[in-house]
Amino acid sequence: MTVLADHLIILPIVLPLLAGAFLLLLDDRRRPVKAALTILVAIALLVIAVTLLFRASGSTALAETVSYRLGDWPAPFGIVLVLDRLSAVMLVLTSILALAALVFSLARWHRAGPHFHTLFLFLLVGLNGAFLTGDLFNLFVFFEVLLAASYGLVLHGMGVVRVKAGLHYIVVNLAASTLFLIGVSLIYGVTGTLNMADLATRIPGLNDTDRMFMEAGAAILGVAFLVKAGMWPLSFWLPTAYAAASAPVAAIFSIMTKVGVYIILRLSLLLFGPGAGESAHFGSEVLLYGGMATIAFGLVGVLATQTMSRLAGYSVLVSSGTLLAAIGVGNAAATSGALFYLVNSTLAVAAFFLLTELVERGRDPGADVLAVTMEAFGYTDEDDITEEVEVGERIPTILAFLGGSFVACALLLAGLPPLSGFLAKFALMSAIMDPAGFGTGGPQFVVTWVLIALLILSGLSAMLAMTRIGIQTFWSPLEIAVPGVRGVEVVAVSFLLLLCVALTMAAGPVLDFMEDTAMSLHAPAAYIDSVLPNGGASRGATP
Amino acid sequence: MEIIIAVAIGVLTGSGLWLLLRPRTFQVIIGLALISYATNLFIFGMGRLRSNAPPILEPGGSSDLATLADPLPQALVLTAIVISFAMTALFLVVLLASRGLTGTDHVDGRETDL
Amino acid sequence: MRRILPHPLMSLAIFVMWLLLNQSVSPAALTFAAVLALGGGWMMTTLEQTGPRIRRPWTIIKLAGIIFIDIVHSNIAVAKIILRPSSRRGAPGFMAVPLDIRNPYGLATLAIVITSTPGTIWTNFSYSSGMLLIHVLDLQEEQLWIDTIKNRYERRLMEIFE
Amino acid sequence: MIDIDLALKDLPAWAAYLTAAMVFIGALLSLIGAIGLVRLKSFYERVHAPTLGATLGTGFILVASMICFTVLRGRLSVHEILIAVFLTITTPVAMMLLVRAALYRDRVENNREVPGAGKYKKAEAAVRSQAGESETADRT
Amino acid sequence: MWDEARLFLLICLPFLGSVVVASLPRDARDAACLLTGLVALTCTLVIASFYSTMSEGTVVSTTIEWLPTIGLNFILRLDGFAWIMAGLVGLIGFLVVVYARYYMSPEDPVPRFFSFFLSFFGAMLGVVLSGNLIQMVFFWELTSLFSFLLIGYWSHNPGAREGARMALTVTGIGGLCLLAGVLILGHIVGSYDLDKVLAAGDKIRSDSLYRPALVLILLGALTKSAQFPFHFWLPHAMAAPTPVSAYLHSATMVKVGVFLMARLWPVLAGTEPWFWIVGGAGVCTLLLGAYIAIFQQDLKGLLAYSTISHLGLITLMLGLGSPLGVVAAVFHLLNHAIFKASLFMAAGIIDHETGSRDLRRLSGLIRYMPITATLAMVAGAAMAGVPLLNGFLSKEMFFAETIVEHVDSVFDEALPFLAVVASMFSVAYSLRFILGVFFGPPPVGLPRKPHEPPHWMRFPMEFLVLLCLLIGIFPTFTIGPILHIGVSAILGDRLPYYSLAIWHGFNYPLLMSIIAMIGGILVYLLLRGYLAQGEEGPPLLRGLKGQRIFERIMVTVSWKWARQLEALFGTRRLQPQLRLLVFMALAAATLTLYFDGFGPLWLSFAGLDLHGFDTAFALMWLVGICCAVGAASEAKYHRLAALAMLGGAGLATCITFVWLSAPDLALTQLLVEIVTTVLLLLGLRWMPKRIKEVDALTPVPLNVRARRAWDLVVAIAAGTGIAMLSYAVMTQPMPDSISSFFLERAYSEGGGTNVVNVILVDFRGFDTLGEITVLAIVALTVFALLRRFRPAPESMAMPEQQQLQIAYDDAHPDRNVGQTVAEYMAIPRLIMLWLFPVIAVVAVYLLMRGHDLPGGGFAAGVAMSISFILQYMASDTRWVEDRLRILPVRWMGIGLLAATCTGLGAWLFDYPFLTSHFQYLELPVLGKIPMASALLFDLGVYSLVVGATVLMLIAIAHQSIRTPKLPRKKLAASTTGGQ
Amino acid sequence: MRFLPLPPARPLDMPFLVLDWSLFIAQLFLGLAMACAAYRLIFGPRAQDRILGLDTFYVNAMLLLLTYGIRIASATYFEVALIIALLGFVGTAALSKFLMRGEVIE
Ligand code: NA
Ligand code: NA
Repeated sequence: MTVLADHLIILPIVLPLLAGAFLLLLDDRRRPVKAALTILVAIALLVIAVTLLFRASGSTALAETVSYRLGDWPAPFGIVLVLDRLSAVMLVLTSILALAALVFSLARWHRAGPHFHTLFLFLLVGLNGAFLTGDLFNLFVFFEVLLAASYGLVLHGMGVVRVKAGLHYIVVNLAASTLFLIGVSLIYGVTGTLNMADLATRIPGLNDTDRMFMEAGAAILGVAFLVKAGMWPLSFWLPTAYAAASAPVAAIFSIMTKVGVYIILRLSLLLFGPGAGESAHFGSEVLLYGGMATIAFGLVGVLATQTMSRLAGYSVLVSSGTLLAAIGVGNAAATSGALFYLVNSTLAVAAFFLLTELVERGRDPGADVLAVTMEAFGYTDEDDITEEVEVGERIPTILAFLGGSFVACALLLAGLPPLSGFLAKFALMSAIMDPAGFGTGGPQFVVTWVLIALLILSGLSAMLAMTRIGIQTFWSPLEIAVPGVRGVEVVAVSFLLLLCVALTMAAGPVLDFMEDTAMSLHAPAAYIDSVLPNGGASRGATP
Repeated sequence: MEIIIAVAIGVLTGSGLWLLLRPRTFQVIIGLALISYATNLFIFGMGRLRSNAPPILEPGGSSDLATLADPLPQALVLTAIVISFAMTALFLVVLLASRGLTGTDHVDGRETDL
Repeated sequence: MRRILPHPLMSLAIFVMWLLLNQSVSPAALTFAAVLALGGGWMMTTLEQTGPRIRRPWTIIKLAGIIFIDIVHSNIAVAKIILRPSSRRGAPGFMAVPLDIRNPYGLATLAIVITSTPGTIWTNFSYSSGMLLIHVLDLQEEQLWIDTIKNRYERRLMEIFE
Repeated sequence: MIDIDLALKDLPAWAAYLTAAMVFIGALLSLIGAIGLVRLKSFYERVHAPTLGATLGTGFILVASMICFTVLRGRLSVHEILIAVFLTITTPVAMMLLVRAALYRDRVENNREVPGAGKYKKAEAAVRSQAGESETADRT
Repeated sequence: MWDEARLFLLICLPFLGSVVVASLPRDARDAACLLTGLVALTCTLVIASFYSTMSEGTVVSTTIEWLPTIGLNFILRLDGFAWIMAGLVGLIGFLVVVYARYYMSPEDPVPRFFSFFLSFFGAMLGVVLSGNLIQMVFFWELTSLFSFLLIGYWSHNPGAREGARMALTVTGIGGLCLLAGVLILGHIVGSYDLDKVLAAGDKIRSDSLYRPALVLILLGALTKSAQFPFHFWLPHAMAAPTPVSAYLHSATMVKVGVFLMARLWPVLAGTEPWFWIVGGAGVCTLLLGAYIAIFQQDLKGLLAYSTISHLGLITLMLGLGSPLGVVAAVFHLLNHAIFKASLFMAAGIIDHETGSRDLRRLSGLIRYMPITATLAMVAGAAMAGVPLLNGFLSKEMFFAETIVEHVDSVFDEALPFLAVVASMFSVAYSLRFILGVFFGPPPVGLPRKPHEPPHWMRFPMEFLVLLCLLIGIFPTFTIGPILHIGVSAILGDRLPYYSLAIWHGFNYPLLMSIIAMIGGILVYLLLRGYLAQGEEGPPLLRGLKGQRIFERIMVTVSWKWARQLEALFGTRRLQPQLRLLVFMALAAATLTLYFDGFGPLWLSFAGLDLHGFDTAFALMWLVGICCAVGAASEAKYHRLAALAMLGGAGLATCITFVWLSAPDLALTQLLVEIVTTVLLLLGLRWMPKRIKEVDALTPVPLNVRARRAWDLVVAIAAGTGIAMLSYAVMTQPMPDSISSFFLERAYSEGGGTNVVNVILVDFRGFDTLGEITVLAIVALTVFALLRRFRPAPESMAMPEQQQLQIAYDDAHPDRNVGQTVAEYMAIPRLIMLWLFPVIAVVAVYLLMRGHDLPGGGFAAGVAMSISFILQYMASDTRWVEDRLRILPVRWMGIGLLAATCTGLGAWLFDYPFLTSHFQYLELPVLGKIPMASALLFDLGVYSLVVGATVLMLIAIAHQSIRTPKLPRKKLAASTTGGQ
Repeated sequence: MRFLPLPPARPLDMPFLVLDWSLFIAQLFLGLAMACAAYRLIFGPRAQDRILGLDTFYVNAMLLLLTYGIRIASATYFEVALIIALLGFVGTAALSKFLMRGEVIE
């Protein structure tokens, strides 16, 4: 048992990998077995992730970074996995979404094509690997794992829309992967290492020439990450691809942009923190302004959208933009707010994607367009308001559930009370306004307020769009078809929404945790020490 | 030697990018392949160029970075080759599916541009 | 014997090939070569291929010598034509050669020989009519070519394979 | 002038001259073959040219390699034979497939230089009428 | 402790109640009502129980830590002002519940109604009791949300939907502005704690951010209180069930705005911006609301505009900035709630019992419902400001305040006159309400025969009218102490002297009242004829429909503009996206280099060193480059040519790897090259024909040419850029690399001499594991995609060549169908068959030696898969699959399991995942055999690569036999399988 | 491109020099041969010419590798040359079959 405890950190990668490989040996007709096994693995992953979270958040804030040396080779030569608070949070989030999406898929989606379970498990391999790895090239590999699985999953179920969207998604991400490779190799070419922590120790000592090329590499790498994170103007593929994906896939995709955000957060603080010498704060302005542009574009898209699924896609952009901007702000308070926001928005968007499928199941396709045209021409038939007519029709329980969930999602996405969306946004805004972050005068001042205005406007746009679509869907007599909803689907959506409720209730401790996380991210010495106990042993190859 | 490889990388990238920006899926796939050659050469070049020094150890021979080529970029390129092969296959099939379903080989699934 | 070594020729080829590849005749290499040789024969069996029966090894060696000489001659001839096109006496063209040989391995060998010889190339062979179509770079007299092919190659190949 | 490995200095003079000569001849033959590829007029002529490189050209260079390495290493280096064998077996396959395909294309395109040009005309008409039939069948 | 518990009860009880009520069955009308009533009553009593505490002037508060790190604690804070507001919310809430019990139809889902109602009730209490500004905003938005649900309760009615949406939109936007304002306030003060904020008035007013904070907060308050120009949403909210209107528009929702202004009055008021914004909005609303109210034909519409007007009055009082104004405002706030609630209830009863709310149809109802009529008349009189009723007292106070000078301006001078005019209007619409509905001839054509409502439906009204009277007649005993508690909580030591007496002697306010009274009657008499014509809407402003303007603006901004912006700043097309991506990458690298000075980049070119320049190598790359450019130019029309040239460029790359000491790479590159060619060719069969002559007929438009030129420029720039970059880095000295470790340890600890392979299977085996997973995923995806592949119609048919050849064979009696292909393939096929084991052996060779010499699992796997593919090429698919059962997915699963389990094996020895082990095995005859776990890992790689590659290629190949081939049946005797 | 450092004073060694020159010229020839092959590959005119060009390109590339192997006195080139010899035809065969049958695998 102690052995297992030591190796627990690798299980989030190895377990789904083994399970996925094993499923390949089973015939596709034994889908129930596959489904059961996959769900079991998802549950196990959740348990493991939570355990790891507890381990990472031990009593001392900084000492609990755990590193795992693959193949028993010392860092920075071998590949290391690093578990800290941030990666633990991401693991937990991933397994939550995975569980919800998988349970949801039991209703019908897992039958929509071959090898769904394997692809899904491999996606988890990629996600967990990307969150855990401490090596830049290994990160590339896990990115490719998760992207490849996502290509498969985005196309799961086929159809014209999926294939068209999938084609764009694939091409854009292939191009981005190329940039990733160029960036990583350029960095290796001038620093001689791939280990992130080792890189952090080497950067301050680089000469001007090497620094120049290292930064160029980081810039190219940054573009690749920003494509995945969905920063404007690199994000036009995103709403289309996410909207086209089947519901459970889109739900788990809501963490995919967060991988980009995660790695930007990780690397910008590890490599370009205040200790990075001349490279300190490299690119933070790009993140700030790019994030703001992304919020602006996302909110415009939310308003302009005609379908719920596209709306959800644009919400992803808004949340990405918000996170990028918060990282660009660059203080620990903003980071902790951003982390809280990250958890909240990921859960909310995932729930919304699942819900979208349930709601749109019962609608006629033109209804969304109608929502706007009705608004445009308004109603003058107030004479109709007579007592006789004003008797509520019987709303079946399903519709009540869908309506309630819709309202919850709307509140979460718009950042309105009483759910955690409001708290997340508030935490973020109060951190951004904190004088310690931005100072009070000069252009920074304007930026602060523009950012806050954007955050508020994005909430507003979500509110307007959700009201528009919600009224059309749930209140309009045109929409009488009540969709058939399976129990597992209800369970999945409720699970995610209840977690948001729990997040609201336990906002205090969660935010405290995030604050500790942010502090440790802003002071990466502990991370580096954990990976390189001998303090950058790479100087001399002989340990 | 470096200048030859640099020019090769440049031309492969340029040709690949030109194709990547074209509207036909087949052009795009050829473009991606060319870009992947360029990328592989680029990664490879980051370990510096060296002739007649493959990182294969010989008994009693040296095992020093000063006399042998850098093995790490080679390993990275190997991974990159595999992945780009896989992606080429995937993209090919997706473009076939797209062509089958939309009736066109335009990247947008409809004829919007020449 | 047939069951263990369904394709002795193939197995032999693989055995030699393995030793050549590894440039070694160590016990380990020999053992492994033997294992692979058996495996190779088995692989051929899955493809339901009947192997050739080869007779007259002396003819084989003689044929090989003839082919080698022909190839050298042809190399020189074709090189001349390339460097001085005016030296060419005939014109390029297709011609048909009636063949008697029907053994697939014999035909395959003939195809390789004809194609490997510069100046001639195997184009098509029809089993039903027994006519071989070849293209010749320097076609002067068709009968000369027919005689060459039939007498120098086909006859010997039929001896070996049929 | 190029840099060549200093280990080749250990080669005895005869081996060095032999290697040099064989490499030179092999390369020259290949070049002649390749020139033929450019110079000769029609495809069916051109297709003969590269055979020079694939047969004797390769042969010379392989023998050069065998001599060089056998002498240099002091033990028999014959694995080059495999290259020769493989090349001899595989190149004709490719050429046969290619020439026959070219012949078919020329016949279909009614290219007068090839025998049987235009013999697919009847077949073409048959295919066209069949396609027309199936189209009308689809419509009804 | 007891105080705190009671405060918690106040907040929790409504929400708990709401949940309980929501879970009742839909027809549990009485239970829902009873429960709701009990909750409301309990809350009211709890509030009342604070009377003594409040009258002492104490502030009761309690804090729960929620998000202490960011200054958001849950603070419940009850002071005098909050107390009277809470009392109002509770009391009128209770009365409305009683009323609603009789009002709501049994067919409605009543529990849902009461559930929303209780939530709204709780949210209201939350706003009032908030001791933290963010918390207040939190509840504020909740009131918007629940009012939305209440207004839209009859959601099948389009008016209700639109009304609800408008209310939510306007108040929601306001709420977000408020949030921003509060954030600024908190930023200035350093805390969101209400006590701290209230104590920091001077600091706030002198801060440079005061104005933006003020504007934002007022936007919140004015939208919520339906103040001009945001008043338009309120009349549309009348689509709600009448109890909702009675509650929302008398005591709660709209009062929240003025509550907030009063709450923050000590810190925000008293400045010019405050005066102008609040006063201006107030006076405009006061006049406009009253004016429009006169001309309403809908009973509830009249009351709605009257509400707007009265709220304008309160706002104006607050805006004036004097303490006495605050007193008047709070006093009127209470009075208005009382009479307006009863009037709404009256309207609801009339509507309920007659079936109409149209003033044009209603008439002479006093005959049928005398008690209701009397009650309504008293309430109406209170609204008009008739003496001895509560409305009169606050209006007097208002008049008194208008004649005091505040800010020296024309506006201030005109204020008394405006006040009188507004009062006249108020009298006029009150008269219209009473005279129009209850007097005159008996009504004709009403949907129902009017009669008195059930007694308990009337009871709330009776209670409220009684309050009107009591306050109006005995102000000092009834409302006096309460008002005192409220205003002293706001004003503290700035509390002015005021008197609640009915009679203050003959003074200006009295004169103004008399003028207003007489003027109002005159206005009514003058307009009676006009009103009888029954035209909807007020003269002059009829065309101006706030709702229409709002909708147009909303649609324009939130839809049209948004779509235009989305189209302008985004695209759904791929090429622009890729252009952007390339451009961004180029810009990112260039700018970084630019900011770092570019210097070293130039330096590296200054020392351009041609030593070691290899002519043959350069020549080879010249060819490679030509191939690349050729592929780029031919890829559109000559795909096969492009493919061949791509192969040329690939071969150049491959040779480069050999040349530059990377034999493993060269091997892999070459093998992959071959497979890729076959793969793309397999795909080519399904691509559309693209013929230059047909395609390029039309002249290329100028914009397309421009785009191509731009693409060319970008491509060349990026190419040049990366060439320079790579040259510069390659000529830099090598940094101290981690690679030396690998070279040193590969043999001693990794057990292999091929360092690249040792890195792949050992040092960085984890990468390889991921990489083969990618391959597996892609193969599965390809397989999944192709399972449902549908070719385009024109590709469905057999390729033209095959059709022709079959037709040719068919047309010649001496030929069998399929003979052409049989002859074509006969000899190549035989050779390819024989190559099958040969290639397999080469694959084994590559696999076995990989650890020490170039080779390895990947190269071996690809080679092996080529041997399979060659069989498919040689014979046809069916023939091969009849003989070779390749189960690629099985190969993949086993390979992946083998690789992973090899890694897991290390656990048995308590080493981390993928720790390798190797040793020499002494065997009798064979001697020392190296046994490395890495070989096992490589075997897994091999198995997976074979499976994945074969799966992909075969899945594509299978499409050909899946599609219906018309003449396939003729091929029954096809001889591809042998001669 | 860094070769083993040359000894400062290089004795005039005739066989070595001849070998050196011969390898240089041979590689140049092969490079030119590749250029010729590439000419057909790029300019066709017909598909069969391009395929023929590609095949020739492959063979010449293999020869270039063989000469390179002699030049560096190392056998690391061998596997690549072997694979070209064994599998280089697969591409040509596939392309040819595509021309003939419109399909590589039937
Ligand atoms: Na020939
Ligand atoms: Na009337």
